[in-house]
Amino acid sequence: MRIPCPYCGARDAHEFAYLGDATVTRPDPAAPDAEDTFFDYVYLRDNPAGPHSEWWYHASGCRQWVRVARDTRTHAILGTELARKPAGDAA
Amino acid sequence: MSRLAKGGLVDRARALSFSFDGKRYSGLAGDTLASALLANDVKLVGRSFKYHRPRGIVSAGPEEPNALVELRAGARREPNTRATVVELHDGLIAASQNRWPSLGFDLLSVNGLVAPFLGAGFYYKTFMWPASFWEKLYEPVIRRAAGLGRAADGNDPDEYEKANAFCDVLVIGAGPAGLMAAREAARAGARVILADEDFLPGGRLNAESHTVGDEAGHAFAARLAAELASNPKVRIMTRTTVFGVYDGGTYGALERVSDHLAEPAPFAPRQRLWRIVAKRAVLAAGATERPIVFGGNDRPGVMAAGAVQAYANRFGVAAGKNLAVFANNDEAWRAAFDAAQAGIAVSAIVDVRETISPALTAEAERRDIRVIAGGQVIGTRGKTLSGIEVRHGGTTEALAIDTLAVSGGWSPNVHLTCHHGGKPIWNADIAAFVPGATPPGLSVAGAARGHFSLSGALRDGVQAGTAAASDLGFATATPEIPIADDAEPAIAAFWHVADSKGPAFVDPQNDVTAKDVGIAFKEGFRSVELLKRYTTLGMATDQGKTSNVTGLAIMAELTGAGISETGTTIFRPPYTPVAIGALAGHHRGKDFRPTRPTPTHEWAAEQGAVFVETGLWLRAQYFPRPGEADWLTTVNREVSAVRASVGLIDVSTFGKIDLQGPDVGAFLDRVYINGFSALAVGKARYGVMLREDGMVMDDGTTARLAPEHYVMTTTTANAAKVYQHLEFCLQVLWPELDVAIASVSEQWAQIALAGPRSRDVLARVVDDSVDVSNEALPYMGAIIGTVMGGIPARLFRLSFSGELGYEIAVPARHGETLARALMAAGAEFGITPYGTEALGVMRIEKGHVSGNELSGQTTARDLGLGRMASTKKDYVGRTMAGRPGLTDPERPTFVGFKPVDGTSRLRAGAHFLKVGAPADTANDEGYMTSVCYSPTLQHWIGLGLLKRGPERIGERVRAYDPVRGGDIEVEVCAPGFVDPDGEKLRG
Amino acid sequence: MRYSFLSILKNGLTGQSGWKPAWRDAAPKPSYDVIIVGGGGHGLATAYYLAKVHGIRNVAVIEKGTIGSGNAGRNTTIIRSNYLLPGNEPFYEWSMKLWEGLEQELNYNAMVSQRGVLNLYHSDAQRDAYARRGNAMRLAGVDSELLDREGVRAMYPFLDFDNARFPIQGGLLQRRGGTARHDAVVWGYARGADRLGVDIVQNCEVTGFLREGDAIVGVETTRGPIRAGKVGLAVAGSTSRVARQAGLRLPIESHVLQAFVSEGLKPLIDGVVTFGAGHFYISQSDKGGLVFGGDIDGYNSYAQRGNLPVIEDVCEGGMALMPRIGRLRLLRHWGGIMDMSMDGSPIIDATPVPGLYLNAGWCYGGFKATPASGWCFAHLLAKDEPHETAAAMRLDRFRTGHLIDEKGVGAQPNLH
Amino acid sequence: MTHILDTLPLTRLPAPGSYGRTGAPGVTVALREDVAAATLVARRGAGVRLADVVQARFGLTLSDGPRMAGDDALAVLGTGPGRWLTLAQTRPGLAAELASTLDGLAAVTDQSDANILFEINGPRVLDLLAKGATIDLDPEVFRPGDVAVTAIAHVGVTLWRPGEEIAYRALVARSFAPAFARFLIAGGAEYGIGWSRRG
Repeated sequence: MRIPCPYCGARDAHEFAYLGDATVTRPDPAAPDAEDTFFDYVYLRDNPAGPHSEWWYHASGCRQWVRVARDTRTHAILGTELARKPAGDAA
Repeated sequence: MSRLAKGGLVDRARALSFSFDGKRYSGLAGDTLASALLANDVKLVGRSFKYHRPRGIVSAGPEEPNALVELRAGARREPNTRATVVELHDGLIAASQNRWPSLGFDLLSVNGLVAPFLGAGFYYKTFMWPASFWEKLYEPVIRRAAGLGRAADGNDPDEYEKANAFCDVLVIGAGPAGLMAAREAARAGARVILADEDFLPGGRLNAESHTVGDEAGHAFAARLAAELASNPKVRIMTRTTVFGVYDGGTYGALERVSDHLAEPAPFAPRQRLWRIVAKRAVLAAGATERPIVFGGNDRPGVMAAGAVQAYANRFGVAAGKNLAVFANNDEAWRAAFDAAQAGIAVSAIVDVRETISPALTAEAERRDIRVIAGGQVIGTRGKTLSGIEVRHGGTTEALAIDTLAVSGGWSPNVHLTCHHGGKPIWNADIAAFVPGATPPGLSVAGAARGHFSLSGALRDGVQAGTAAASDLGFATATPEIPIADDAEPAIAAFWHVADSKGPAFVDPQNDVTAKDVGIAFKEGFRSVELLKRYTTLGMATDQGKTSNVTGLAIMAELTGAGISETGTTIFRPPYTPVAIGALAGHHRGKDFRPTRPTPTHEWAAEQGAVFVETGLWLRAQYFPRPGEADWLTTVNREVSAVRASVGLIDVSTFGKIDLQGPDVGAFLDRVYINGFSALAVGKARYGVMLREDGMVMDDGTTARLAPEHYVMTTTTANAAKVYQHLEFCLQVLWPELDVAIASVSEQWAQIALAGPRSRDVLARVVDDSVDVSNEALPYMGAIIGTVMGGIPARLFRLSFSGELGYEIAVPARHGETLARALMAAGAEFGITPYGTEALGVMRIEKGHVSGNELSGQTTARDLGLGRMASTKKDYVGRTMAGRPGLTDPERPTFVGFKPVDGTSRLRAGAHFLKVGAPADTANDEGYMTSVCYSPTLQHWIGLGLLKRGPERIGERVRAYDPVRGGDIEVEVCAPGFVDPDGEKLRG
Repeated sequence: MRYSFLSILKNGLTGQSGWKPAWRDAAPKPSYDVIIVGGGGHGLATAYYLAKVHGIRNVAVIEKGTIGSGNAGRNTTIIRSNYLLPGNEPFYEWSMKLWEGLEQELNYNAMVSQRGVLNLYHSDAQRDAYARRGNAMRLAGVDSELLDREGVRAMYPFLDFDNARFPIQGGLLQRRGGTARHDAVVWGYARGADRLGVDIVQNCEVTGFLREGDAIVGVETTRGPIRAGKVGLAVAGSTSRVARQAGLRLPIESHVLQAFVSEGLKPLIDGVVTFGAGHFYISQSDKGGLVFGGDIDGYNSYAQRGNLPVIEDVCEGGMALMPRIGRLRLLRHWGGIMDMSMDGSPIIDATPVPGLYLNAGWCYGGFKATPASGWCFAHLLAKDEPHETAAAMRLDRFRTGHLIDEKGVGAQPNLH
Repeated sequence: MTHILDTLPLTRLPAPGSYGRTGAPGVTVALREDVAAATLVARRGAGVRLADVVQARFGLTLSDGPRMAGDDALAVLGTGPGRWLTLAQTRPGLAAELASTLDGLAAVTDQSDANILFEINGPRVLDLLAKGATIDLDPEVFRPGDVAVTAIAHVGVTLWRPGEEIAYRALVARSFAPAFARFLIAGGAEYGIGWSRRG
């Protein structure tokens, strides 16, 4: 599998470490229902058969977390983007 | 000798000597082992898997089911090697396999006598009584009888390597379609790789007798290959099998670099695994000839028609002296004509079809070959073939022949198209499965797509090559399509001579007969997948290349469903078997994984260190001295020396992460359970970080070197994991934080100095400007300075041992110098290098948690670190750590242990039981995580996790260790055995 | 028909003409007491034990393809009960006990072969971890032995003891572990269930659930609606897909695990050996093929195939452990879709949806669990309470924190 | 036959000399340990100003991709978004100089001891690198000035092509350097390797 790293270009997947579902967002720890929302965040997954948004870390490359859209039925990569915009883009 | 007087693409000037089953023979350069054996009239070459029936050479390619040999000998022995693809070399040694005592007389062929009872699935129905007999009696017998060849006798002496290639267009197969595809893509300017499993490009052009334009087929192939070879953008890879299609246009290929030699040349690998990344690929892998199933069809001498043709045309070998053909298609007639042309007597062409092209019958007549239209072979005879029985027109007739060339038609080599789950589609017109959905970027051309004629293959190859190139944006010219002298061959689907004599083999290697397919049908194993699994059809080393379609066609006849509806099993990679060594490359032995030496490795080696693998690192484990009886003596000495005076150890393997920016403090507050934003500059603090699920991930000290500059240490094991976690937090969770991190693990060598005299030693290596007094560098202090005359250093007053201690970091190239300087400075104090064992002893004596406790199954509370957790802030893992299962007071919690009798040895991994309670899971109260012999206390001590441990100080529990015969009583105690109040640290 | 020496003899003499279908290819009835979704080993075993142990025979097993075409036919056939944690160990030991009597129970030779499972260790810490596990096994009444280096050498002298990057120090041996013929387990349970009246309905895919209020009262299928008192899911690999139709979101990800088989060989490796310094384990089938595997590929997948890096990683491990296999050839590799749960352990539990029961999350260890999984799921379905050996395998344990995390890697399925 | 790997050290860099096939070496490798290095990470929102200052003070253009600028005297390599590696052969105080110049614009971390630099040349250099690098190094694809942070034979490598010549530099973490050397020699033995150390 070749993942087009937004910074490095196409690289074999073995250069990356996989984390998983990128659709979940760390909830507000101060919210009253934090235990429920954290449970969802940490444990529950849509696990779709089809397009999946997921985190890959380019461990052997630019060390960026990359959000990869990938079809779990075919392994086709549908798109990639960096988790964080480069610092050069003035905030 | 059956070598023809002339012809063939062999080098008649280069004779090669080889042996088979100990007997010496001679072949020619350009031979395969199979062609050389046939040239020497060796027809019996192997025994079948189950019934040990005698078998001969069937094919001339990778589909060979029968002619499997053990190639080479000793540590280089390669079992199950197909003689049909082994390139002959001088001195080649081969032996038949799966026979005892000899190939000609195999005692296990008695299995054949009981064959009527050993039908498909019989194993599942018997050998069950009594139950205990399976492992003891039945299974060993089955295991010995099964299998084929024997593994090598020793470790593989040859090397393998891996390599990567990139191209625009990968063409798989250098037959007519492949050569044309490669030519067109290359002419358009694409980077092309043309790979072929054979050592000679050309494919069937070399085996048949067609002309292209006015050129002989093989000459045309050679000319085209030469043209391609001269193009710098083309790489021709012969002896290279593309075996698998993986994701992203990655193809696995095996190059047999040295298999055509007795042994690899110096510095050359035996084989090379290629990962080829191609934007487009053209599969031009040709087709494989199928048999027709009839009684006695496994007798040596029954061959594929195309193979007989290949042996005659390419190798100049007569597969027999007297030939008949049994076929259902036109192609086989050409094989018969080529054989006749080569001088082999052709007795008859038996074709199941009543109606045959007049052109063919005329040609047969011209060559004086008898034609039996509408005929079927119903039996064979001879140990090696001596005759066949033919049924035609209501009569049967015996023909005395020694070779029967069989053709049931051709199956496109669709294998690679299936590797992404594509299902082949039945094409009734050509009686073959053709590619269905193909992997992205892969197209198919030529016979692999069902275009069996040479003209069709050439045209298809041109089109595929052009399309691939233009798809990638290369400008393509109007292609020129060479003209060949043939048309698409006709075929009438025919699989199985239903009422023939004797066992009729569908899968000859696994001894699956037509009758076995019938049993599967009767018992309900009717889907192709169940048929395969129940009968083992197609699961032999040939992966069913010749048998799958025939088997499922017979099943389709039984069920009455069409072949199309029955479908086929899909082929899985690899296309042909691949040596495991090739997939490993150099990564075996010491090179399985990189070895990371510490900055002081050479120094430690000089000191006589014994090293231990710590992840990829090699660390000094202990430093034995002459006369020391065992490792424990050494470790005791090292510990005592540190506690009495001073010692040093390289701790460079800890992960070290530089953190800079205005938000570092806030960031660390979120990743550690305790606070860091308020840490004073020049101070260090111990921190614990959790995973988001609330379990402890790692611990270590982090120092604040400047207001916006911290340096974190991690455990050796978790260095990469923590760095990745921090990047996740910064890039994904809190991208707004202005924090830059950089690993400095390799930049800094770090040496720990421990013991009451450590300050004295340190004072002698720091430069004058650096004050290391208790006031200037107090416990948990961190300062920047220079050592050894201007070498920059970071000095931390930390202690893992419980003694007065420091860690000194210097740029890594100076690490060894620092070790030597410390040794010199500490000489008068008897400074002692110590290793990871002594380090471990001292941390257990001190009651620190370490890797054994940070198991990923423990919470901060479990480890007695719960009070460190801030209640005033959020941090990773805080919310989930509050779940009832993680805060249950019954959870095993960190405490110390000592043997009640004061002498017994403790063992990590022992479980704790209440004294007097039965030894069962219900009474399991925790386990010992770490133990050591404490030279300070003069007895064994341990750390562990015990239910409600801290409430049970002074209580006795059983430390139960049945796997090592241990069962002793231990006393629960506080985890700090030495200097529990930390006075030494602060002194 | 019963299999015996006599039946084989008779059929041998009559040209194998007397065999009957091993199970009926049933058409679905309108309604059942229990529907099991999934005709793999677990589903078939569940149906068998429902009928055999609990007398519930009005049962259908519904399979979208042919039985045994999922992970039951795509594993490396290992059976063992060498688990660490009390939430797992009694369950797997119960499974082992069922394996030990399975063939006589089913009158089907599944080639259960207890030739030993040996897990190698290469460091003191690993030894201690195996000691902890071996002792936990003993506490649960399970056999375990901690071997030293020489003990390992005596069993497998050809491992790399002399030039290894990570020298072998010893191993944890469970002699009762071994292998079983995976397809035969499926067929044996199918035949057994069929003989007790269970309908095995193939080529019947569940497309939805029939509901009455909150409760599930049956399934919609490609062969029409089928009503049921209870519906049990045993569709590991597809659990999330099927459960979503019932509105459930689960602590499960689907991952691909590759498996490998070599060409057939004369006996080389007697039992199961697991490398402790890399991802590699191996055994040899009765047909002679080396059956081996390693780590999961590590990314969500439903594709039933993996990629080269893991193939290479596995073979590197193989060559590091036993360098004489270099010239042996990989014959086939394939991928199965694993239900990777968030703590690496399975779930056998009722769901929050009345009428719907879950058997899932088997990670890469489902094969060995087949008998106990069926037994315990049948128990749950029949009695609406967990079997004692599966009581910890609850669905709500992730919320409460009563995790069963053997490896200690937390909520990251690809690391389990 | 003893393989060449069995003759190489595991924990040290190999001694200078010739390895593998005799005759003119197909690949030459020169090791340098005298190169100052520092990582440069732009502060949030300071990327543009950082580029301006680097341009003004050092005459180098910070690339926003995996490209290098400069030469042996001072080079800056893009290794990640907002992240560069600076290398200098004759500036032992590189990190300090950068830190003071770029204060507030970038985090500077001295890495002068973290890595070993391998200069890899010779007619078979691409054949050798192809045995480890899973990136396309075709000279028309991997152009002069291109940089790749990648992994070769389980070793992390920063690889770049300094100029038109088909020649490469590889920066490897100090503790992994012996393993990388083993990769180079094992793979290059069939071409003959000339091995030297500089600096």
